[in-house]
Amino acid sequence: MHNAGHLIWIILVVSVAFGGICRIFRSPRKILSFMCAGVLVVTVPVLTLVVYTFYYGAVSSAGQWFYIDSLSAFHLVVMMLVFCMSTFYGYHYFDEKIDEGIFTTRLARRYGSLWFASLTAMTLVLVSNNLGIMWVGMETTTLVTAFLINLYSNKTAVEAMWKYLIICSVGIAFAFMGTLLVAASAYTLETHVADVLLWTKLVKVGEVLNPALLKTGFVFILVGYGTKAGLAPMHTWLPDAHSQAPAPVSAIFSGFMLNAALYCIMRYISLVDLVSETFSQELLVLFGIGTIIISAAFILSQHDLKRLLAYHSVEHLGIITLGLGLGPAGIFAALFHTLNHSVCKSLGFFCAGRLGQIYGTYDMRQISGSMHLSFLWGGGLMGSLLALIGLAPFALFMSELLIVKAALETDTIWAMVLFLAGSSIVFVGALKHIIPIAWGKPSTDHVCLKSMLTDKVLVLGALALLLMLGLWMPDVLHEILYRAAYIVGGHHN
Amino acid sequence: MIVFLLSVIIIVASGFAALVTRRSNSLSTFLGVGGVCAGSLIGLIPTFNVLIHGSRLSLHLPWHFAWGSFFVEIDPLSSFFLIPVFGVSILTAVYGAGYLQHYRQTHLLGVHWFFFNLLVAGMAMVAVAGNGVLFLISWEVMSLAPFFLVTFHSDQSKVQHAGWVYLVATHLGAIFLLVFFLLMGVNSGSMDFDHFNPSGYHHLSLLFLLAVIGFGSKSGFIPFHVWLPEAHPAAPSHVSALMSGVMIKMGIYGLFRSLVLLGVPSVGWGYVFIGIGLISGIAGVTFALAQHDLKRLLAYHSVENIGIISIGIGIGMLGLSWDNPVLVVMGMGGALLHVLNHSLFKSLLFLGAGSVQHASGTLEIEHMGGLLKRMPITGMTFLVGAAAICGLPPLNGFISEFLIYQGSVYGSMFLEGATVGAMPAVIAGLALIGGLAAICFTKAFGIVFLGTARREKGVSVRESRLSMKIPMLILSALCLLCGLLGADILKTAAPVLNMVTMNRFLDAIPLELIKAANSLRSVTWVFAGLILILTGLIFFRKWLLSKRYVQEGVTWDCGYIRPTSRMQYTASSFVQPVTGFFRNILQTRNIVSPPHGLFPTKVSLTTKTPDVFEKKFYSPLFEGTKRILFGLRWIQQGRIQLYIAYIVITLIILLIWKVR
Amino acid sequence: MMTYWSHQSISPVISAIFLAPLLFGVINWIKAFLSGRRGAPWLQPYFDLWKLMRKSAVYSRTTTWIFRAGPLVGLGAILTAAMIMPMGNIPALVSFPGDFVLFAYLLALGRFFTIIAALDTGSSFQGMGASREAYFSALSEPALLLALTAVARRTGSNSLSGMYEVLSSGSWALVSPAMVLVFIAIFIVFLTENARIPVDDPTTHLELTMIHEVMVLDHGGPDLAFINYGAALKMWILGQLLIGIVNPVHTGIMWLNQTISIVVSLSGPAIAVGLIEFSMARLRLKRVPQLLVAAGIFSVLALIMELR
Amino acid sequence: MNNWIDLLIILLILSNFVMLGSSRLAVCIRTLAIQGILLGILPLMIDRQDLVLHTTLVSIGALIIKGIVFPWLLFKVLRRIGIRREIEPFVGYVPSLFIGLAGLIVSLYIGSKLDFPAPESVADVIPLSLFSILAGLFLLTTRKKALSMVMGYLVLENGIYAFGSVVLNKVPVIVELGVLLDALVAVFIMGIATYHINREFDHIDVNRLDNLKG
Repeated sequence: MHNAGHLIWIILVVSVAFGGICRIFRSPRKILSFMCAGVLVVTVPVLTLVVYTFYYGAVSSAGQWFYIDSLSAFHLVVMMLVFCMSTFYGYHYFDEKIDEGIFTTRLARRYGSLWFASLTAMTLVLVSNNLGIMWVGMETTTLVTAFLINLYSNKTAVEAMWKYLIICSVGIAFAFMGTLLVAASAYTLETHVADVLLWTKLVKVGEVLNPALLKTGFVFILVGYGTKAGLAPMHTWLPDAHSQAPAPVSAIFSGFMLNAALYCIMRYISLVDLVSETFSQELLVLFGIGTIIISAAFILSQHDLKRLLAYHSVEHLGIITLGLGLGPAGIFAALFHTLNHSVCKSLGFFCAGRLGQIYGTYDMRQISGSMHLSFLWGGGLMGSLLALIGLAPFALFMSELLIVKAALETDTIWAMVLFLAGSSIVFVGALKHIIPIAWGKPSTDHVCLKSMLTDKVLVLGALALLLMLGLWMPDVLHEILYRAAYIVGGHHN
Repeated sequence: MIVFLLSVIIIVASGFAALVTRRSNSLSTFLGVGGVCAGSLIGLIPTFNVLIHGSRLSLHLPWHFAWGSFFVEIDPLSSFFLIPVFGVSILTAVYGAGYLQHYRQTHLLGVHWFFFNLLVAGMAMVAVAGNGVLFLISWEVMSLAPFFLVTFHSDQSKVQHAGWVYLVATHLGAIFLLVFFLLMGVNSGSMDFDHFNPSGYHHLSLLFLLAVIGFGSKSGFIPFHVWLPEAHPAAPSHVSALMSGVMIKMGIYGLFRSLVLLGVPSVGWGYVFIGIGLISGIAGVTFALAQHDLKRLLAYHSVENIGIISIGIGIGMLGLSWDNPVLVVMGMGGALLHVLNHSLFKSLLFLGAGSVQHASGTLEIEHMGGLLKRMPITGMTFLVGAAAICGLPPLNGFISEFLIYQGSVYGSMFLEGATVGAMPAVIAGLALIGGLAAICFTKAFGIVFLGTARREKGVSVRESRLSMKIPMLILSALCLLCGLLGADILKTAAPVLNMVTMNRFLDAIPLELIKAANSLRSVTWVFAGLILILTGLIFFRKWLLSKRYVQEGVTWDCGYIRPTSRMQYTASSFVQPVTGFFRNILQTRNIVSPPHGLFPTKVSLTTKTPDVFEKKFYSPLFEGTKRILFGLRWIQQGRIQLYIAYIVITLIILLIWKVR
Repeated sequence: MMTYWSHQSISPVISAIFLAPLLFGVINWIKAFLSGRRGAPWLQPYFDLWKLMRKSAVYSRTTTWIFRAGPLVGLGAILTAAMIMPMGNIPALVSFPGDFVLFAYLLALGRFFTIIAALDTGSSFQGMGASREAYFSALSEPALLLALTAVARRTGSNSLSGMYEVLSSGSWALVSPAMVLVFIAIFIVFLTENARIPVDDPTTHLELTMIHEVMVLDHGGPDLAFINYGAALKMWILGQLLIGIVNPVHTGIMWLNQTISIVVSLSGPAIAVGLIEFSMARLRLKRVPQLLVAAGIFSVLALIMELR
Repeated sequence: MNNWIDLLIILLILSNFVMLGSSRLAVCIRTLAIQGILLGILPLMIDRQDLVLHTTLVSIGALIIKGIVFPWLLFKVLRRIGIRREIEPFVGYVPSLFIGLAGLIVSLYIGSKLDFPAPESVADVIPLSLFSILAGLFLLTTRKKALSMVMGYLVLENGIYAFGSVVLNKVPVIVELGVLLDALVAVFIMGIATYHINREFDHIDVNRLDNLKG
């Protein structure tokens, strides 16, 4: 167990180091290749850890400051999946920009180091047992990724970056306030100062925590991390940032960074549930529903493809949040949905990114006939969007079904009705957008690049994964989700 | 059961094979169609096995998602619906192979066949799914696949719109089903149908309502029918045939299934069905009358026929709740037979429409005319379909309507109390529907196939190829056959009826079935007499004319000197008296450019009859929602200060509300 | 409730087949008599049919086999319908529960083919007639079926033979306001289906105002004979529907029953039609639907009274 | 000692008022510097028996970062951009002061209501921190210049820091330092972002950054 804990250090150090190594290469192509290799290398210890956790239980290290249980292991898997996909996607994504000389070595270096830095930061969030360090990791992701948005400095990108930076910083500041309040709630606890913010400690002594302070803290946490997770009405930065960032970056934003923020909230859910059974549920359901409805409104009226996808992220984060508020079954569903959404949304951004390059715009009114132009990317976008709006047999349908079921089981009928109404509106709206994008006469004479093998593998693989998860859940996944859900909401039982 | 699953696997696998080989259209077509045919033929084996022996085949496999198992079961009810699924699929696939020849230069047919096979497999799985989750997934596959089939001509914005309407309607319907199954599953602790226990449900009527809306939107109950008139004209004809002939019946299957799952219905439910049925039937046929797009017309007729089926179910349900096996046999039996019959003649009609469209390049009835001379087979089979759908003897349409009539006549005769009023209403409704349908199909057949071509294009029309003719011929033969064998077919429905009545009339149902079958047998005798008489008359006239000189001339023109083909009666004018009668419902818009001056050169009249429900209900609803939601857009103006204010306000509200 | 066959059941069919044209002759004779003329001989329709049968045929080039099939199916359907139509208390050749539905649909079959045969000519006049015919019959069908349902309720039998058996054996005891309404409704249907005044005028010469006649303008020779014979037959069997309600004859002696029935079948409709055609003019086309809806309302009223 | 704490608190409150009422960016930055130094001292003043090393470390870190590095960074940005004043905020300076006053009263009220597990001596820090948070948020929502927003953020951060100092003994030093470091990086990046805005738009009026909406 002790040895396994070292792996955490290895992951963190290696990915930081890779970020540094990116700076020594002399051509963008090399850097991109290195990134692919690097991410794969990082995957090895991560997966080892996850497997270890699965078979031998939670792993901790550094005096319990690092800790990996099923919940974090699950998120680590999702994270690595999204990162691997995005990195490999990035390998060809920049082809055109490299040829045009826009994606220079300097930019590539910056891109590479920030990429690994954000990987590190997110890993830090997931592996820390100390709620303070978790916060530090979360804030770091904000800061690191800010420059990824603004990779090619231009007006809108700067604007997006600024909004992202300020809004998320404010949110994260609240989250810190919340962290402090939670720490304060443990004032009766006679522990060593180093242990006071340890989640494992707090979870064990739930009864002695001061309820009022803990609840106040949770509200701060929810609003704070919720800002980062894109819950309405704190989601305002999200469409801007997603639409301006390069596609691989949007993919990790949507595919994982939002989930990381929610992961933080999950940790606090298990704390606050110790003092009040329903306190978190009510708030989460409320936020979930609100988020779904508001995002639905924007999806309906959206004209920008990437913003559309961004609002879909908002919606799905809302769905996950809703699930988190619906008891153990809901949490299970929410976690499952996390995985599905991450894969699906990354795929969506991949395809949108390439289509954007092909058409030279993200304005959906000017994109049509993408299926004719590129069966891979057009079809991939269609597939991912159809999956996103919840069509069976894709996995997102299954997880949404689980959420509805959870709502029925907990008798949260009003939430279920609103959820279904909201998702129907999203369905109607999004479908209206998808159809003309996919079909019709191509609106550009841009010659489509030949799709590379990695691209094909990515798109088809992601779709196949979504399809598989929609029809069959491997026992391993079921077990891991179950355990993770138990960690978040097991106290209800 | 394994055989059945094998057939589904064959169908799906051949679909994938078609997708993979999409670069070669002939190969992928061969694989796709071959797979459907082979798979369906194999699938028919267990189907008939179950239906004949009244047994059940089932299979449980462990499955995580299902809160239960991967549970598939062919019981009599499923097998009854599987027959059209497989049977019509084979015919439409063969037809499709010929139909799509035309597009092999421009389209990737492999993709089409992939989704076609998926649709067939999806329908088969829906019919056997014994688990709520499996049912929902199959249902969604079955609903999603046609979306890609409907949008075969995806470059046309009209088709895109049709695809959108279709998918939205079907998905919104599916949401109700989702809640329906989950609610039952949550109440009974398992999603397997055999664990469902109606006595434990709290909201039976709510469940019933969910089922009606969910399945009704697939079947095309008014007012959930709006997708039908959009999707069918857009789709290739074999797809319309399969959708209209079989897929919408899966909604009916679902209704039957939910009856089984929900237990003994309350009286009100029966009335709901009868009410919906009457409205759908009458409004459906009325709207059909006003259409002059051939397939749109047929689509509305699907609505009408679904209405008839629903009336039958309603009568049966009343019988169930009143413990009256006669009504059950007549109503449910009639409904079941009509399912089968409608799947035959409606696919036949759609295939015919497809041939017509193929040949003349249009679906606009007003532009056609005289096609019978150029397309004798298509014309004849279409006539058979038209007569069958009007319920004319000696074809199958009459048999099922006859049973439903009988049920309602029985009800009107022997039942007491104020509630009986529904029965005469059914009789009147059915009679009216029959009369209007006759108008509609004399119009459709008469204007399209008879007279002379109204446009020059009509002159060059050619009969369609063999692979298209054969399915139509088979279907029309089946229409006649089912008309003559009504009694026997009804008898095979005995296990199905026992199932939907939850075995409550185990003794009475066979008895009543025999009675009903006997009167059907008498009908058959009359049919035989009719056929005999007709044959006799044919020979009689032949004999009369054999010694005479038979001349050909022009049509008597009532003294007018230069009649042209443009002067023929048009479809719109043919139905004008009736559409005038129903003008308040139809709200037909006339676009007239009246004659001017002494020698008017150009005069025109165009009529448009959009769907009232769409125009008056759905569009305003969607627009209203959109407007309200667009109102929310102001929250995102781009002002970062405002954004921060949102965060702060949220926080403060939460603190005040939650913490204080 | 089995189908039953009996030797005496032949008589309604036989009499229908042979006597139907006579009905036309009687009507024409009565009309002429009422207007103070001397009518054609009663057997004139038979002479006409004979003449037509021996003629050769002229077919329009526009037409197809549908045009030729029209008269055949029209006649065939009505001949078949005659098989299930009883004559008073003499049951029909075939009878079974719900046979009146089949009866109505057999009429519809004949009409369907007549209409498409008319459309086959491509003539706008025939199209117009077809349109009207289709429209009016769609409205008359509910009235007919509802009226018969009321009778079924009244008599407790749901086959035509059964109904009329009860009606005639129950004599006038069963006559009630409801039955009067039924009678009126069926009478209107009778007039409509047979294209008589006030719905249609069989003797008009203006194509624009015709309904039934204009549809068969292009038929000649044996085809026209079939049509005319079919029309006569139709009038006969629809007449039976009416007669059955008001004919209470139940002597118990079979040949007497038959004779009286035949006499009444011939004279009843003929007198009624003759009187109406003598005293009324054709309704304006726009009024016809109102008449038919009124028939429907009568049936509904009858049913309501029966269901009470 | 209590008097010292009270003095600090009063000074800090006053500094917030200066932030609210001043239009000159340079003045604001200087005030921030002073605020940072005061906050750096604050933990030391709080009477604690243990953890001297811990407290000292954090105090020194805060002092350096908040009192010296931040102002230096901000001045650097200010010089690069070459503007001096915040022009016409959404809420004028005098009303800002009144609102600040109202905020102060609210903070005091909430602070008195809060049942907070802190020593009597530092109870007043909580209203102060709340007031700082409110002031920071007020600045963030009403000021138009990017730099002013950064400063608003810093005031907010300071407020939270002040709050943290009360529960400081509960938070491990590495966390505290990590937090400080993050704040540092945040300001650094915000500074760069401000610079980018200036370069792309030729101004730093963030209220004119509204291309992305809907």
